Amino acid sequence: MTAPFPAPAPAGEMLRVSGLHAFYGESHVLHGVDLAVAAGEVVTLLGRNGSGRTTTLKAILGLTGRRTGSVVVNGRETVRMPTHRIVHLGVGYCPEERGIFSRLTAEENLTLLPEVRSGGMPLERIYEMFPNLWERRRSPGSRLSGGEQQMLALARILRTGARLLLLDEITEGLAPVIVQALGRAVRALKDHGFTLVLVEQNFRFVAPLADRHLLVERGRVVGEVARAELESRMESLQRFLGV
Amino acid sequence: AEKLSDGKVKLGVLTDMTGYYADLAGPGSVVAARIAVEDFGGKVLGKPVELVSADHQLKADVASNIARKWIDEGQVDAIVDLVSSSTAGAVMPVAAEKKRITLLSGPGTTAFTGEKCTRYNVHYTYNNWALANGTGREVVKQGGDSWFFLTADYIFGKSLEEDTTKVVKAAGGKVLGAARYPSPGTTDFSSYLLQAQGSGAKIVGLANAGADTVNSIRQAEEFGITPKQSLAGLLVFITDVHSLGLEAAKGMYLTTAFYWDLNDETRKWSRRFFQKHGKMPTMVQAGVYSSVMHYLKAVQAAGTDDADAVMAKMRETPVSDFFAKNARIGPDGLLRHDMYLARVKAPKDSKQPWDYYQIVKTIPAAEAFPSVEAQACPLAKR
Amino acid sequence: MPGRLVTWGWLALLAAGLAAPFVVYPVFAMNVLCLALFASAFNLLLGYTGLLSFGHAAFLGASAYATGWALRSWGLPPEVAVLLGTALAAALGLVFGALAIRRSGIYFAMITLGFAQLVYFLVVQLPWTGGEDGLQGIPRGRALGLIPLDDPRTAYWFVYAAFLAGFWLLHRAIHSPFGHVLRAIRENEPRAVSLGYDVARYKLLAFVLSAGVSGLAGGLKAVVLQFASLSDVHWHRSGEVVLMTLLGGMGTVLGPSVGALLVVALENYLADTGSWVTVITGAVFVACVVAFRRGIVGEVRALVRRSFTGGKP
Amino acid sequence: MTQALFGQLFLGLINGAFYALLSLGLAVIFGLLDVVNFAHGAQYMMGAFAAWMGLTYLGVPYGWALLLAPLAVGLVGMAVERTLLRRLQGLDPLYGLLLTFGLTLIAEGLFHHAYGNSGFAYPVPGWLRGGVNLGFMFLPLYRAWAVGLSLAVCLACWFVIERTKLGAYLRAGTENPKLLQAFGVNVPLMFTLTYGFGAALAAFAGVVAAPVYQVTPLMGSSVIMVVFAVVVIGGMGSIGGAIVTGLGVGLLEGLTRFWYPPASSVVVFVVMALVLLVRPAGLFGRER
Amino acid sequence: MDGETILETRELVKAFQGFVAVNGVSLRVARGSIHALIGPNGAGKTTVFNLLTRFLPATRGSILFRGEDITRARPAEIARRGLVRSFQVSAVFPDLTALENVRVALQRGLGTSFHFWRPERSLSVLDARARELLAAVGLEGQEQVTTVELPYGRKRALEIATTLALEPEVMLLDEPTQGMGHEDVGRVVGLIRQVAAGRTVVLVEHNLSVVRDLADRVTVLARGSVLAEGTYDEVSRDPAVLEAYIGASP
Ligand SMILES: Nc1ncnc2c1ncn2[C@@H]1O[C@H](COP(=O)(O)OP(=O)(O)OP(=O)(O)O)[C@@H](O)[C@H]1O
Ligand SMILES: Nc1ncnc2c1ncn2[C@@H]1O[C@H](COP(=O)(O)OP(=O)(O)OP(=O)(O)O)[C@@H](O)[C@H]1O
Ligand SMILES: [Mg+2]
Ligand SMILES: [Mg+2]
Repeated sequence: MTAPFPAPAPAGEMLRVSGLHAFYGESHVLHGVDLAVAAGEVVTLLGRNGSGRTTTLKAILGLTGRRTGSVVVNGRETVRMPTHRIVHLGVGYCPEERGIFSRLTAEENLTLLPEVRSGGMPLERIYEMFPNLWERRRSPGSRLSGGEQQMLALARILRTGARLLLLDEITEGLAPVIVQALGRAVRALKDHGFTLVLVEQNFRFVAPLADRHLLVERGRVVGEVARAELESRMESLQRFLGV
Repeated sequence: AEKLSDGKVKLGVLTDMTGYYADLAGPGSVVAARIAVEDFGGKVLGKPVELVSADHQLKADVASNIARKWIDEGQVDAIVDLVSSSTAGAVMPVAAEKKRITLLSGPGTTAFTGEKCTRYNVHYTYNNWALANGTGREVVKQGGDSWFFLTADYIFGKSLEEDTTKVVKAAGGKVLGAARYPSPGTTDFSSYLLQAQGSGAKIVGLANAGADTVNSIRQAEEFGITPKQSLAGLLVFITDVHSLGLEAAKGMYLTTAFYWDLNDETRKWSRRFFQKHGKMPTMVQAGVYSSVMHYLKAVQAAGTDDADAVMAKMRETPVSDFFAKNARIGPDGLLRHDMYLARVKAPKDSKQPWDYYQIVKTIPAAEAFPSVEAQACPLAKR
Repeated sequence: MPGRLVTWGWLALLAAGLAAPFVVYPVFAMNVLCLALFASAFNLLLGYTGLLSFGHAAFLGASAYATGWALRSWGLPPEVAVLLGTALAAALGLVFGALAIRRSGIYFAMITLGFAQLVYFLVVQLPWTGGEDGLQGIPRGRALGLIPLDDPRTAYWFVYAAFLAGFWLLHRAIHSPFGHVLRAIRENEPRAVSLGYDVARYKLLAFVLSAGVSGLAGGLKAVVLQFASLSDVHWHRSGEVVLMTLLGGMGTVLGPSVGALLVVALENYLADTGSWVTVITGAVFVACVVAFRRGIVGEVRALVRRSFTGGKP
Repeated sequence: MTQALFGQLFLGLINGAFYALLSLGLAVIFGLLDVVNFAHGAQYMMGAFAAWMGLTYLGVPYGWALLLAPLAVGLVGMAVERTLLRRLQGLDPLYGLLLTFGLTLIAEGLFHHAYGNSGFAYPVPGWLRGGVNLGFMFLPLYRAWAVGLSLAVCLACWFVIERTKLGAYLRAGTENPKLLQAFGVNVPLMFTLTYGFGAALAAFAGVVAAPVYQVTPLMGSSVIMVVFAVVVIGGMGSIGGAIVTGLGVGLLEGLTRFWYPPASSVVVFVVMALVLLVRPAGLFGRER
Repeated sequence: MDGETILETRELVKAFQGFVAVNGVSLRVARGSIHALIGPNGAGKTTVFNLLTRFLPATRGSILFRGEDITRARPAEIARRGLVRSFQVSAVFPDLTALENVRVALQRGLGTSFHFWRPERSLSVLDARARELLAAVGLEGQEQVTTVELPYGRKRALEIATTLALEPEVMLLDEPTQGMGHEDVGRVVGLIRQVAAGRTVVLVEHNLSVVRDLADRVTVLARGSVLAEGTYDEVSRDPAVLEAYIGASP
């Protein structure tokens, strides 16, 4: 039951995934994911735990064991590329478990990532945006609070100049105030023309931000809800999410 | 009517081809044996003489395995050289059990003609007793009356240390201690040299051979030991002096069975050897030649390669060639011949390449080697 | 696989073993048997417990020295001397095992290597081991106080009998209730723990068994070659046994013996070439690790299985 | 008495400097590639041989050898990583150990075949001949230089790894190579370079060691055993830990040589057993 | 709530190098109940399981099983006392057959596990019981299949059969339905309900319908602490839970 979705104009297309299968060792997790994201768009992947949203993001970057199908980033086919080359097409990834390097200080974490495109955010802007990080810049990554780690994970990909951001559960385990701050940050990114793919549990967080919601189940995209339809389809959406 | 078992005489040179003693024996020993076979005419009793060689890698077990294989499968009649006492000690009983002859040129352990003697063994070139008496006595006489040993920790080194200790004590000197290092395998002697230095002995006796000797002499110089204390190299070969250089080795006393520049005969043979091998022969290599020659003559004379008959003939006939004059093999298996006390020349006294030794004196056979009665060999008692 | 075929196969092997000294040089055949037993004992750990011990030469060598000493200095009959060596190796295994088991994987390998070096240096230093010279001139003695082992064939059958006993013990252990637990541990250690198995104690017993049988092999070797030497405790020997097991196929009953046969034959054949043995051994090692991890018997078994199950890997 | 003690301690320090340099390289490779590089000893030997061959055949002086020999061995290391080690990624790390063991045999055998076992003396360079009398011992200048140089390189490595951007990549890669690659770092290349660097470090130690010990095909395997014990004692926890443990073990050996020389070659393994009893993860190690 | 407490934790804390994964968790599991542990990823559920079975040592706090303190007991001993776990990623012995998998668990009861001299045959007395257990999870006919060859869902079933073989008093199941298809989920839910009769089950599960169907009681963990506890209906209405885990409806 693959739901059709309107194909945005290929000219402005940032990401197109078709027929993507992915495996972890012997377990087959993605069963043919199809999706497309236009430049400047904010799209979320919704689904229950274990439906394969994280895996979709990972598979786009080639981080799963094996993958087949097609992933076109910025007009380039990437299924055969090694991960680091894909990233250099302008992709930033904020992993689910944050991936802060604990043996590095906050600032080292921030400056670690190589620039993949010109036009990354300068360090000062980032510290302006996340003043907490400025205060803790000398602390080792492992000493940061969960919220600070989350900010750091987001902040460091802004420095790289990546225009397509894959963000996995960035509000996970964060206090509401910080979630609000993140909301503002994401909105700012959107205004700056970044393309975002968000994986979120926190529906309230993403609802006002996203242009489209893709529904993921058992390793497939099974439906789509545009922002305009949100009101009318809330009922079925909740059922889908098992709430 | 077979006079020769399996229709040929086969000799095996079992030596150290690549290790610490490769220079002083090794390929050079094989060359020497080959010249001997050629000189003999390549045939004995009308049958061909064959020569095989192998590398025992200084490992006793490897040596005994090769010997066993040679004897059981390869019909080898005599095994030659056997440099390094641990390999010789491993091969001798195997050979004796199967009635094959061993002709030791490389190893020095005195016990091979003492409590470890066998009926089928000839200890040909030198032994530790001769070295200890030659060098040890002379050094004490020159005033070196307190000793500390640097000893290669295996049968050869320990036996050399033991023999020299007796000589030093008998001559009125004293022994202050010994540092024994694992060999082969030690290349850094600094900590042992520091022990030697700490002992305050006048003489540091090097109970080792080959590359070990060269290294320890070099490092003694590096650590500033040599001008204050003197080294006594108990077993020094001409190849060692060659690689050390005269500057480092000058003035050292040593005892040797052979020097290429002794007389016309030795010079003639040595030049031939040099042409084939590119280095002057050591006493071990000269001994290999002489022992192979002596063996083949004995086979010829006995008219058979049967070990008992050949041994009897070898004992009966004196050795007389460029290597030894009128020397005899005792019932203990030891060939007693003259030895030479030599002193290493200073660079300015060296007139030509390989002109390294000045012969201080000739030690007559009876003085150079232990008497048959003094040997603990049961075969000698009867 | 048809059970009867397997039985006949075993019987044929048994007979071939019995007749071997008429065909090949008995000392060679005995050497193969000793190392085959050694590799099989090693395989109990690597193949069936998933532990890579990089210091197994310690057990082989220690027992060789002890056996040699008992034969030469105490004049014990060979079977008693060999059992003494075996017991010593097992005791050594208990001590080293108890310490090494505390770490796993790569650390376990390095620790066992470290202990083997300890044994090596002790053997080099101790006064009665003969240092570099090794323990030479060990008499073979009379088996059971009656049968002199001086004849190579008699000696061979003595070794063959001991080999069969050791091999049978290992085989039995692998297929015993204990062996089943070992395999479970190898395949999924946390799961075995969660099923209530005290994993460390099973590993330790396996280690002791393996060390003991390695000791048996070492003792026999001393009797065969009349010799105990530093090569038996050297780390090259520890590496060699890994190679034999890997080449023949780890985790297979016959693999280690096949590997031992090949390696000993190779070394024997190349003995006169000196250092080329080392180079070729190393190359075979690399090839096994990179391309050929199942080993000969493992590949054959996979082939047979594939043809029996009809193409399913 | 104390003279001899200081003397032996100083010699211990020299050995310790080499242990530190070697265990450092081992730790760097292990940290990033998860490979226990058994070939480290062989690479050390190859470094010494490269220097000796350079001098003998081409007249390359010591100073240049310090630079060129590590470079050459490093390149060989990179080729090995590219062609062989890479195929073992994702397998049990034991296979890495076995592979490098096989490579060690090949290297040792080849050098043994070509050059025999007795080894060669590498002459001390002219400007480092002689020595100073320290009162308790006569210290050859070269040995003092060897200690100083090794420690300097150790500290430089420590600094690079702990304090620079390059080191940050390394530390990050040690923690999570996959993720680092997801940030656009060419991790496979980093693996190759790191292995090459580790090999070069070993070769560097070999060049420094050449005039101290003999240049022999087996010089690596004797030292690598001790270095493994050092690693078990130290626990591969940290770069600093590797350096400190290496030096410590060297000193300990020196001390033993003073009190009871025959025990000096076993003491490190005894200490290893004791440390395992008390701290299975090693002094600086973390439980994994 | 009926039944006395069989398993209890008091102020359990686990810190990993400065990062506190479990922070003062006090749980009480009633005998004979099915108790679910839910919460966002990284909340510390698996870590709690690891602490309960001492795969990890607790930093602080204590664990009581049947009133006895087992905080310091060894993992294997805990299993022998009857507190047995399954794993989040499938935990089978891949190269053994299905039958052998179950037999490994049964074998401990024979007390011959150290007997390396006994033949394999001595284990065949267990085959009947092993077959029974396999049949109970729907694996009849697959006894001789090597486990690697089983599909994922079947492996989970096998794992449950193996766990059952130990006759545990308390079973800890970590995401038993993870990676299963619909029909498998249904089957496992049935199976859990069936085996829960007469014993206690603690369950970590993300599939809320499974939790709703099975759990008598639910504890919600978030960021290492207990956020809420109660029946499914109670917690699923708790605003804090909606916020932290279920994701509140607007
Ligand atoms: N490393 C892995 N090995 C094996 N299976 C995995 C692995 N990671 C994830 N899975 C499985 O893949 C499926 C999809 O997981 P994924 O993490 O993509 O889900 P998700 O939608 O992001 O859910 P959530 O993040 O809420 O858990 C799940 O069944 C999960 O168990
Ligand atoms: N060995 C460890 N070292 C450091 N941190 C750890 C370790 N094990 C777990 N953690 C951290 O502890 C936290 C809790 O992990 P845990 O596995 O218990 O989560 P969980 O609730 O089971 O999550 P999930 O639903 O994803 O399985 C996570 O942030 C994890 O990264
Ligand atoms: Mg996810
Ligand atoms: Mg979990």
